[in-house]
Amino acid sequence: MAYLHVDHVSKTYPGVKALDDIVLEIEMGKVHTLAGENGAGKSTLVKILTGTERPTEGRVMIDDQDAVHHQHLHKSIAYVPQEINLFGNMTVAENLFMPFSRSHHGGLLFRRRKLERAAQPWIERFKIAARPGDKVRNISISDQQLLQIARACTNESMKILILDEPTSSLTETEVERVFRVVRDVVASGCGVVFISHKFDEMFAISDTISVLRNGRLIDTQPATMLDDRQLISLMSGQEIKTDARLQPEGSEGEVILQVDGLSGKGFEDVSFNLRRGEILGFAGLVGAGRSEVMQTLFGFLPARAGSARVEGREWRLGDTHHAIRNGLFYLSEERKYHGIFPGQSVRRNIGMPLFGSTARGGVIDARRERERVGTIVRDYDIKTPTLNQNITFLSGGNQQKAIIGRAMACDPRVLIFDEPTKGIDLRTKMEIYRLMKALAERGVGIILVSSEMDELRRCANRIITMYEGRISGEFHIEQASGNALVGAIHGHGGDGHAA
Amino acid sequence: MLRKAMGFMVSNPLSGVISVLAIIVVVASLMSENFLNSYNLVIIARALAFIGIITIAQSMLMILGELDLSLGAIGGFCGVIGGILMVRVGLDPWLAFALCLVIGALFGLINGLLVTLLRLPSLVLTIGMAGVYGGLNLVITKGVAITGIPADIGFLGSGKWFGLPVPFWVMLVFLALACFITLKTPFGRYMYAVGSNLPAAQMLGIRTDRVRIGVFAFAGFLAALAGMLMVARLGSAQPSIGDSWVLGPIAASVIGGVPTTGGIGTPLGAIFGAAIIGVIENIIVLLGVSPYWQSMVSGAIVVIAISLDSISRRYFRRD
Amino acid sequence: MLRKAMGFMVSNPLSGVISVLAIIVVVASLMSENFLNSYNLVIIARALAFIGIITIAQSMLMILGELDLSLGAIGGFCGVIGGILMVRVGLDPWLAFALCLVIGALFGLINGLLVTLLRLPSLVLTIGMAGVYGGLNLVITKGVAITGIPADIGFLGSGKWFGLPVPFWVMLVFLALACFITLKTPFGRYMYAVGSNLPAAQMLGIRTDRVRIGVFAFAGFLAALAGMLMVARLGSAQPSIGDSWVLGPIAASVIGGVPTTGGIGTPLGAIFGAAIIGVIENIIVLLGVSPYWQSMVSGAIVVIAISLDSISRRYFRRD
Amino acid sequence: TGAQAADGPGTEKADSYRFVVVPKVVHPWFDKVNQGAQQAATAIQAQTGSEVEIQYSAPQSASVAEQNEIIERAIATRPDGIIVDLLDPSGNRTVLEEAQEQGIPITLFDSINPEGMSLTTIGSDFCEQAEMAANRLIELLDGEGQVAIMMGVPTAPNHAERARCAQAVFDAHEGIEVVATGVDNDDINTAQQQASAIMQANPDLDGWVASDAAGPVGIGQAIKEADKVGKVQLVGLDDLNQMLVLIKDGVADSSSASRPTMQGYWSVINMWQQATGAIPPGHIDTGNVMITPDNIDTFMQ
Ligand SMILES: Nc1ncnc2c1ncn2[C@@H]1O[C@H](COP(=O)(O)OP(=O)(O)OP(=O)(O)O)[C@@H](O)[C@H]1O
Ligand SMILES: Nc1ncnc2c1ncn2[C@@H]1O[C@H](COP(=O)(O)OP(=O)(O)OP(=O)(O)O)[C@@H](O)[C@H]1O
Ligand SMILES: [Mg+2]
Ligand SMILES: [Mg+2]
Repeated sequence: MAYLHVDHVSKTYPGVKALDDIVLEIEMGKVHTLAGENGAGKSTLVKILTGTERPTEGRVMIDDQDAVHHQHLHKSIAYVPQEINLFGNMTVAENLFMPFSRSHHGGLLFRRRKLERAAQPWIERFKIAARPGDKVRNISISDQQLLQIARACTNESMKILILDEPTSSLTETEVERVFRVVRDVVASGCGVVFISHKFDEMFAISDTISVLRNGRLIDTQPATMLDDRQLISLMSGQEIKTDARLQPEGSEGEVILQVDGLSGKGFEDVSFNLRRGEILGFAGLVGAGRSEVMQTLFGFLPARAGSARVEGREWRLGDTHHAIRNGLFYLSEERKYHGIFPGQSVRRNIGMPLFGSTARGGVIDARRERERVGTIVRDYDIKTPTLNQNITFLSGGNQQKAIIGRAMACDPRVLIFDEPTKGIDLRTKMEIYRLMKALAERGVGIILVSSEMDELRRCANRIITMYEGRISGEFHIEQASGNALVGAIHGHGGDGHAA
Repeated sequence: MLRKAMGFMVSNPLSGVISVLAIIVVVASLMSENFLNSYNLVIIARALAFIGIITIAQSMLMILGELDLSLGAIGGFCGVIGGILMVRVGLDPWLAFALCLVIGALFGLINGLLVTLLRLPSLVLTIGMAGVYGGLNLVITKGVAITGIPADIGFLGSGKWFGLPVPFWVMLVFLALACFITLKTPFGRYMYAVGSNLPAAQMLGIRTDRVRIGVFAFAGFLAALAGMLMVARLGSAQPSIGDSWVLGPIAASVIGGVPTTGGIGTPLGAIFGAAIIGVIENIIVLLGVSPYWQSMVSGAIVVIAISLDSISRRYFRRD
Repeated sequence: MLRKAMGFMVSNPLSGVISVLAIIVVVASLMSENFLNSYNLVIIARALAFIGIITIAQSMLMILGELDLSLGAIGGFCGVIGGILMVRVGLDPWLAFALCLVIGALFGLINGLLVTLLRLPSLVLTIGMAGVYGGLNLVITKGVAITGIPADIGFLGSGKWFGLPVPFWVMLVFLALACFITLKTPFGRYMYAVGSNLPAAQMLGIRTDRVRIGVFAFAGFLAALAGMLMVARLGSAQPSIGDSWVLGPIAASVIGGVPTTGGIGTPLGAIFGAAIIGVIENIIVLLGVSPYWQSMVSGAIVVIAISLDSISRRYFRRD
Repeated sequence: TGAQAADGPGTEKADSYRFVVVPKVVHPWFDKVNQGAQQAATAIQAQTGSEVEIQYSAPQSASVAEQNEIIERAIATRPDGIIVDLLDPSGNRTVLEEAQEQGIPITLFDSINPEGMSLTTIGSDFCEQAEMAANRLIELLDGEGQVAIMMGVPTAPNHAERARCAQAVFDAHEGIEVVATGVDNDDINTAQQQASAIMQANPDLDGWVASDAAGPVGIGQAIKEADKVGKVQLVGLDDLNQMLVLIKDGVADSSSASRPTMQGYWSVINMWQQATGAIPPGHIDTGNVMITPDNIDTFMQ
């Protein structure tokens, strides 16, 4: 008997039918995966299950009772949201157990020591690289992600655990850690709802897979009955080729970016070259310092030492305006904090760096702006009812597409992608890969920072590995299949210098 | 049906504040036959002119997510400086006027530099700077007004043009300019970007410091303008000019749809907010409400106005 | 070496403000031999007591990311209500005192309810509510002080205990209570959670509304306490009590490490901030600084204090 | 001559009059002015049968701009006369001229005419009031000692004038030395803190005068708290009820008070006289009084 029952649920937002007559059963002791493209309605469904949103029509039955009338039932549903939602100024232990009454640390007094002692086993179980007393804003994003999952699991009345894209900022090792926990949870008799855009993960963990498309439930199948191709066509309604290698041709152009001995926050003595027309991959464990290198190069973080040259000319560090004006664009992995302008329309969000072509004599030409933004929205297939929609209400993946479209529209000469496909569905991923390839072949130098080995192997001409703030190896793509690359990422062996 | 109509209305972010203003005007004209009389409308327009200029300045800062509590002090201080330049130094009044606007912009610039370069919270910084500018004002004037402002510029304060006070026209011009800047120029878009997500704006290569400093300077300029117009109006440079320009414009901006958290709203909305407060203060006096009740009534109005706004937004979701 | 020592020092978030206070005290005692004299310290302690109680209240609200600009008005109004209850109604002074604290908490509660239920921005709401409470105060008193407060409670305002003024002890007790609440109870941790990330706190099932309403009510209680202590001290219920309790405590809190954006800092730090302002205002008068310079000097001090804090934090990163 | 007298100055009669009283700011002192105005209204009504309405309209803060707005709004209601205490003659001037253009008569109280205008002024001399207090203090100290002056709001002209006049009196006396000046911004609490610190810095201080009504109340509290009652003399200003209590308790010696009720009374009488067509006087002096323990009971309510 299903513990959780979604009974003809629909959800309408102004201008969007996010969910359309969904019927679904979540069973205990099983992992139920929700698959679907960006904006299919996965997060919306999950929010209705957790009670953060109310359905426009239909009901959610928990334990055979209508959850709208019995709000307390939602307590048995633990939830890890898609976006990181922690208290940056508070400690790991506090974040783990808040609210304290739920985790038996309530009472009159708040006992820091006791709480931190209680946090230790959780930290170990999830292998979070932090002490219980560390402030959350000082720990890495991946640790924050793990902490969120750990926090959900501390809910003792948990019957269902919902994970909305928990793995989007994790590397394979860390994903394995999450999976171990998921298996534990399932073994203890709870049900798990899992969302991801990565197929291997879905097949590795799921018992059942439900596919959503444009707010409608397309199919629910046991995982063993599906394969990649079927799943893709269910999700997108069309055939998509996924196995193509997408390295740009003609990556032997002249050096466009040369970095010498760059040092900054969290990394030391980083030197490398980027050629015109190539995609240079940066591999490493999360926290290896790749983002910091790129942000320093871009001018967002201060450099301590070192220099860079772009097209042979000395590069000014520490000035993002200069960087963008001179064709170096950086796309942050943190969409929420570094990407979108919440509360502003899609048009304003995308139009922000385009005034070079949409403003004349210091005045914005509304018509031209609408045209340009409209083109970008169409080209990147950004799902939004109108250009004036508040970007906050777009699904996570569509926000990401908007940001990528915006960057590409700026005609960069060097483009740094930091985890560009985080949270992006497969079809769009392929589009982004193809776009990267096309850009590179038009003579743009591209740096691709990614935690997905598959992505790097598929797209990059060359891969540089980083370990604890230093470059630990460099590989041509032909050599990148072996163990040496993985070794270099983990900081041992792999002195496979080839370039 | 009604719900739908209302829903449509509130889909324009300004319709809420405009309808509140309209209702208040109708009620006011029913309550006092003096209200719609042309002299009274001129009075309202004139009062709105001064507070309105400050409201424009404050709302632009609030779009950035900043506040400047020293705008009143800047206005008063610049007025006094202008008085000194005209009366004691004997400078040409027009030159002195222009010079004061530059000085005001400079004071605003100082606030902006401190906020951006030292990364100070503008609320507290400008509490301090209000003490500094207001204190310097006292030091220079010893609290005594500077009289004998040349009549040449009196026109700017007391004159009329097409039946409306000159300061009101000045306010309208700068309102138009502010709306143009915020809505039609890249700079304005950058303002919203900064107010909505500062790090993201930096990531797009927007010179966020310049944007913020620029708006602070413009706000200082506007404060000095209001101060100088008031000097022209009074015919004397009162050290206390601007003392009451601190909280009202902030409340007006919020009523008009510019939250203190930044990123949304327009100076136009803020001016409607200021008009609501202005009309209410006018009608209170016209009706002969006891002075003891006035502060309570205007406080309650602010509370009611923002509550209505919040409630209406909750029921007719406006995005 | 020095850098390291300094770095260590600033790793404790309070050491910055404590060192600034220490430096100021040392300089002050070198500049005036009267400064460290016991009577003067009593004066400072007494002044700090009243503004300190409000600072505790304001800093707790600021940890939540809220502000209450009506605390001064609540203090003044509750003082007047207390005076009326004692003098006109003839209630037992202690009972009246207690009743006023309850009324103050009620006013705070009203602010809290409006902020949370109607989702109003507290800055503007409380600008309005300051008008309401202050206005009611005027309506009731017509600006005339209520004299003849029974001498029984005079001790609370003017008495001493172990050489220090009673209000100062009261302030210390509530400071300890506030620190206990914020640092040692789950409720206090929820305060930081709310200030640090409100949506996240809501999602976790923390009753964020209750937390915020609770702190608003406590702040109202403290404001009433300060008001009643002032009534006890003056022996009369002055309607203008609290007028000068608005901006100082906010500045003090920021100086003491509680930003207006919420989520960090402690009431203890805020009290040190208030002490800095208090000592400076005292030494200015002791040194016979011209009255015209005083507002400029105290404004400049606020600016310098927050600038030093920001600079030191930039150089010795404190997390 | 009888017919001639009937058309002469002061013979017009109306059934009702409405006068607006605009003080500097909402403050108890002006309530007394209002009381006096109401008394005069009742008196006129009793004597002539004409209805007299007094409308009291006060700025919420002491700012010229705000006061101008209040006067403008008063003009908009077209009253039979406006009675004003000017915050700043030069700053108020434009509005007063506007009122005259609209044919609305004006009487000033507690303030002086703006340059070039000749409206009736009613009130007493601030300078005289401050001099009375200063002289009383000198008397108390037998012409010898250290004194301090508490300023009110530095931007308020009457406060500034009182401080100046008191200073001048002290300067004229050999034995008297002004050792400190405080500033209280018309706030009792600030006055108390300033007075405490000043007495601390000047342990030999012998006496105080103040230039606003809140000042002496705060100074009195500070004297009590410093245990210096009797050792430090205080001559207060005006007649706030706390001031009277201080005198009763012996903390303050006396207070130099203007007479607000009288000012209100004569302002209305003058306004009414003008409305009847009588020629207004240039100035009516309502005088100051010294409140001492001997006559205090007549001031207590
Ligand atoms: N608050 C909202 N207001 C308006 N539209 C919304 C809101 N929340 C979601 N939507 C819309 O509902 C649709 C479904 O969004 P949802 O976030 O559920 O997608 P998703 O399947 O989780 O996608 P992703 O994989 O990108 O996270 C999208 O078109 C989105 O724009
Ligand atoms: N204290 C912080 N404040 C703001 N941003 C931070 C902070 N710590 C980390 N970040 C940002 O979080 C992102 C991820 O950091 P994290 O430490 O997880 O990985 P990383 O150092 O970027 O390593 P890699 O990119 O190799 O995975 C980066 O964009 C980094 O700038
Ligand atoms: Mg989603
Ligand atoms: Mg990274």
